[in-house]
Amino acid sequence: MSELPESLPVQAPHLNYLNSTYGIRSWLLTKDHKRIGLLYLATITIMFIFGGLAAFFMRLHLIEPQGALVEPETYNKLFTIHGVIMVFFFLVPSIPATLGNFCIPLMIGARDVAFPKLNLLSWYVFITGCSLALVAIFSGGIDTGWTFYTPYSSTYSHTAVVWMASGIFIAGFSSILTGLNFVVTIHKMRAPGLTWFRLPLFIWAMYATSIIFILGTPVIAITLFLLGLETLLHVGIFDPALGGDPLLFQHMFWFYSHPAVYIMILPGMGVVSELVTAFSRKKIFGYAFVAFSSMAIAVISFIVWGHHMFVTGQSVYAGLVFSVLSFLVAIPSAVKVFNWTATLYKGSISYEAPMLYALGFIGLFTIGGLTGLFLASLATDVHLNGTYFVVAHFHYVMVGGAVMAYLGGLHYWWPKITGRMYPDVWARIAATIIFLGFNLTFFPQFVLGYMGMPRRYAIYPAEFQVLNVLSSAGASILAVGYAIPLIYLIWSMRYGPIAPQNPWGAKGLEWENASSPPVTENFEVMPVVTEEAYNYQPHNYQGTEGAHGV
Amino acid sequence: MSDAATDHAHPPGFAHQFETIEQQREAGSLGMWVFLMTEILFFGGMFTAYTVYRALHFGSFEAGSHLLLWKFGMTNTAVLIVSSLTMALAIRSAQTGQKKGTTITWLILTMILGAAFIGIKLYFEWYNDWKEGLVPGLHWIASPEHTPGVEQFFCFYFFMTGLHAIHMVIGLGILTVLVIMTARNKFSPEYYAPLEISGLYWHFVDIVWIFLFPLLYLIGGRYQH
Amino acid sequence: MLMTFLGQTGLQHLGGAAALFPVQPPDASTIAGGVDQLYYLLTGVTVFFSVLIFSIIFYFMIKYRRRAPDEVPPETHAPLALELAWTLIPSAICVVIFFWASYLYVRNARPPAASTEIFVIGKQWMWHIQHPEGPREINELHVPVNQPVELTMTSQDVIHDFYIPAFRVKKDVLPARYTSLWFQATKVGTYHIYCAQYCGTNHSEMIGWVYVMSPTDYAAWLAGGEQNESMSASGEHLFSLLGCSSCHAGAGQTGTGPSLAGIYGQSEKFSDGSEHLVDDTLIRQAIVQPDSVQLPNYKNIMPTFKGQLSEEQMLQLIAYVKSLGAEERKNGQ
Amino acid sequence: MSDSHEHSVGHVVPISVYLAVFVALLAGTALTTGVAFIDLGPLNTPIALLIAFIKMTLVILFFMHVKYQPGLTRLAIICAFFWLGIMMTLTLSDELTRSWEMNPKPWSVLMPHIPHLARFFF
Repeated sequence: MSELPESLPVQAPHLNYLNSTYGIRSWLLTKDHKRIGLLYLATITIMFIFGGLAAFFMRLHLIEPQGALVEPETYNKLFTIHGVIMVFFFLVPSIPATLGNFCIPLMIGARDVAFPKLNLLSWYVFITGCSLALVAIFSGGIDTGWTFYTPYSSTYSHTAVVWMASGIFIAGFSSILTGLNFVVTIHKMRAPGLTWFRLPLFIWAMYATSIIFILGTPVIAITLFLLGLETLLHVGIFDPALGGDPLLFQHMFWFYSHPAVYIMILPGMGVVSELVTAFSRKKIFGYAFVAFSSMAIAVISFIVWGHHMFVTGQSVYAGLVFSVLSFLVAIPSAVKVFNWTATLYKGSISYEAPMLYALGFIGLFTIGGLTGLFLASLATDVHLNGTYFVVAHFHYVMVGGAVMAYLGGLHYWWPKITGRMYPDVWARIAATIIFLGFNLTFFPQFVLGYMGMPRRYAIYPAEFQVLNVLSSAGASILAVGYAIPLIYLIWSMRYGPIAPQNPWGAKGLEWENASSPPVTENFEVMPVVTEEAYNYQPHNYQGTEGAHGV
Repeated sequence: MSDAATDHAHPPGFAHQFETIEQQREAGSLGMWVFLMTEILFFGGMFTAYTVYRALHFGSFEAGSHLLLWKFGMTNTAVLIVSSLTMALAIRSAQTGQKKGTTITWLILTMILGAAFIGIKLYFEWYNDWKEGLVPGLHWIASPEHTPGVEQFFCFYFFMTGLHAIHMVIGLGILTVLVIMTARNKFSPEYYAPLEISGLYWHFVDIVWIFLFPLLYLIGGRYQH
Repeated sequence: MLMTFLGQTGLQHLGGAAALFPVQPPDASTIAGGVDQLYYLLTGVTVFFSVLIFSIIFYFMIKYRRRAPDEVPPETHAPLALELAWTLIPSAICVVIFFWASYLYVRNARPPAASTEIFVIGKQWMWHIQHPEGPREINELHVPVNQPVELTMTSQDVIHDFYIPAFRVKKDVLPARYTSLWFQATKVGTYHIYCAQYCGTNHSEMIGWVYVMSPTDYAAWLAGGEQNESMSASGEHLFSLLGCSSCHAGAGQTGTGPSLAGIYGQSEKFSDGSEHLVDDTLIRQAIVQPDSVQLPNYKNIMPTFKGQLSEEQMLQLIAYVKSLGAEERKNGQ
Repeated sequence: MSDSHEHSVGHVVPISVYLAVFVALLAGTALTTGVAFIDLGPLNTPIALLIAFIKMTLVILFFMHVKYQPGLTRLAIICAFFWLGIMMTLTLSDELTRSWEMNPKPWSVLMPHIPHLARFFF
């Protein structure tokens, strides 16, 4: 797969979802889940570039203790924009709305999602939210931090808080509709024979994610709604000067926003389960444990939010409760890491780019997850909360975890999505650069945090400069790493060699039963499933049933 | 709906992505229930904030509640319960294949009751509150009776009943569409899923009010007055 | 406990290089040592498991690399015992960490009875600090070494956070509420104060210094500089100036309002039947929103003082009410 | 799919059941209002909420046909209320315990609050 074509490729021969109809209308009015996935892909890529630029300028600014680039006011807007865009407009929809939309019906053997029109509507809702966010950014920006803590956001900040809050409010409904669609699709649209325990683990992960979408997102919606009303009407909901409680805002905010972290990482875990099995040609180690740990994470993620508030004046008793609950979530995460690692055992491992991303994910997520223990522990959290340690921790999870998995998944399914191969050599180089650049960017931040450097500081004491410069150097490497795939993936859409139906020799309905790219309603012949997922050892199949007590 | 027109082998209203009409019906029903889960948490966020402040400022919430007109609250509860019954009967009428006129009658009756609810709310309650300066943020007249705590209660009163009223208005819109669809013979005993899932929504809005009535109008009982 | 040992020895070896390239904040309070030990344990756990996972992955990557394109690897089974082991062992580690961390946290959450109370007001973007003896400072905090100090903190506007890394203490500073933190400095020196909760444009300039002084230096510092009356004395003046004393008479007398002598720290039953602890926040609430703090047998006639008092005056009144309590308790015994 | 039409029609609920539920709901409303005029001490709100809960159950089971539907629907409803319960309980676990003193014997701090808490939880 790694050789580049010498000659220009010929057009994809068969009629597929990409060439069945043409024109801008056929895309903007499409009800095809695959095209909608691509609409999302384009949208979130644009948002990623905005968020990435903000991050780049921040790191550039922090090269000097007194700030190298901008005024503190602008710096505050940069980190707010970076946070809001990356969290609500890139990471939350990243894997679910693009890869999830594209793959779920293909992987469960359905013609489409259950409600195709609703699916298209959710994209329109999403771009409406994106537009409002961009209006907020270009009409003076917003400087509250992505957490919108009151009373700063409601009373003291004179920036575009209401615009941004409405943007997130509206984008939230897109998440809800997507989650609703996925839950119904996974429940009701599976191919004959595809029982719950034959589902690919990506589907389990997306199901768990959808549950968080459905149960968490409405709460952030109502919270931001109340915040907007308080800002506009000056009534006392969260502002203590008017009789409100600012910590109630934090409770309601984190009730969604902590599970939102799992909206980002759970789909990544699902992708990695697919990649690790496909590139080691092994059945996943402990299928039931990996599947149930996704569900466990979805549930537990809702009862740990108070660990964001250990030093906020939250009751000591509540702190103890939230601390013990926070440790709970470490267990299913650990189970997943161990099972992925054990899947490699006696495998036949190849190192195409998606696998490099997957292995990078496992390593970085391990570090990200373990450093979470520092923040779940009450005594150490008191010291580390609000410092760069937290920044490093969640970037290890969200960038080292979610973004690595997103890129891995995008490379893995790219031949299926576009019908073209990308240059694997470049892809491997990019994956390596991203891994190295990422670690150089964020590892120094753990040390900075332990030394006490608070986050969201536009200027900082001189003793932190060495580590900050290291981090900024890493960020520039990371930026190069992200630019390379952007270039060759776009290049490959036109010039890449034609992809075979199953370039990786992977199992799964999307590889074995659908062409690359698939036809409009996915399958020429509707598939019937007769075996477990990841059945890479078919001759041994008889002996595997119930190996782990399913 | 255009998908259905292309495939005459299937009953009307059948969408191409499904295998059977039954699968489609189950998917529609599950979809609505999942949406109602979202709604429960959406209103739930508001109820949580309400519960916290009610617990912290109980006296003020009690005083604020006693400024509300419980008779209209009770009347509106009854109005919504009747409208739930008429909605259920409208669905039953389509389900058992009665004349479309019967279904439309029940639907329109439901709409009238829904509109009556909003009318009572708007004219006898909100308008009255406005005159008395009990609208926080827009028209609030502070007095020894109208303390900041009472103001906070009225914030929640307006947010919660307002959010509920928005849902009612959306429900009326849906009912209008249903009347038109019924008039155009879209429904039959085989296919009445839009009616059924809209009914779920309407009953849900009713349930929200069933809780709002005691929680807003009857805080601390009414026996002292 | 092996982890702690490994962690500590590891860090001590690093200590030599620390002068050139600091990786650790100064350790200058009684709390810091315990937090650091837990930190080393956690670092040990993190390093151990990360190295474990990385090594296994690298080993498998090399050992089980694909040797032929059509290779079909043998099947392996997931033994239940292994799954249980890597579920239960991390759980056990988590339980140990939880109890250790919570023990430290609960211990560090309670100031010793003998603490000196110092008041902190955060505002965009500076720290006002007032000592009970009278001296005020901005962005500087002078404290005696080896003596417990409790900070009672409030904010005039948004949420701030008072953070002294060298002491490993941090607490949000909220408007209309009083939070507290305490520490006992162990080393004379100068240490950073940061605001660790984002509070607006100049958040990163809301920083300052703690000066830990020997007791004699501290006494000299208190004696020098500007001389103000003590906070409770200021509070007492305000108490009569605002007319509070006309209703809230002294102990033993009956007034229009309840006597405040000895009320601080007590649990009071309100007229709606609920019971509340009289703490700083409740006194503040009684001043700005008196109708929400109604004691039985008293009429709801107290006017609100909302907007009429600065946060500093509020703290002085609270200090005065507290001092009434102290005298009452002394007299009682 | 014509042979499965019978199945796809769904359960037809007798009108008598609808009417019975309707009467029960109206009676519940009257009862809620009536009880508010009787001094039951701390029990007023719990009773009002209990009646509301029963009314909700009736609407869900009969008007919304959950009685005749697969367990999945019930699971969805229970999940939603369970999550709402999580949000309320854990938020209140902070809001209502903030002023409690730290005590070496947490139980002795908790005990006197229990009647007070019970009142606000319902």
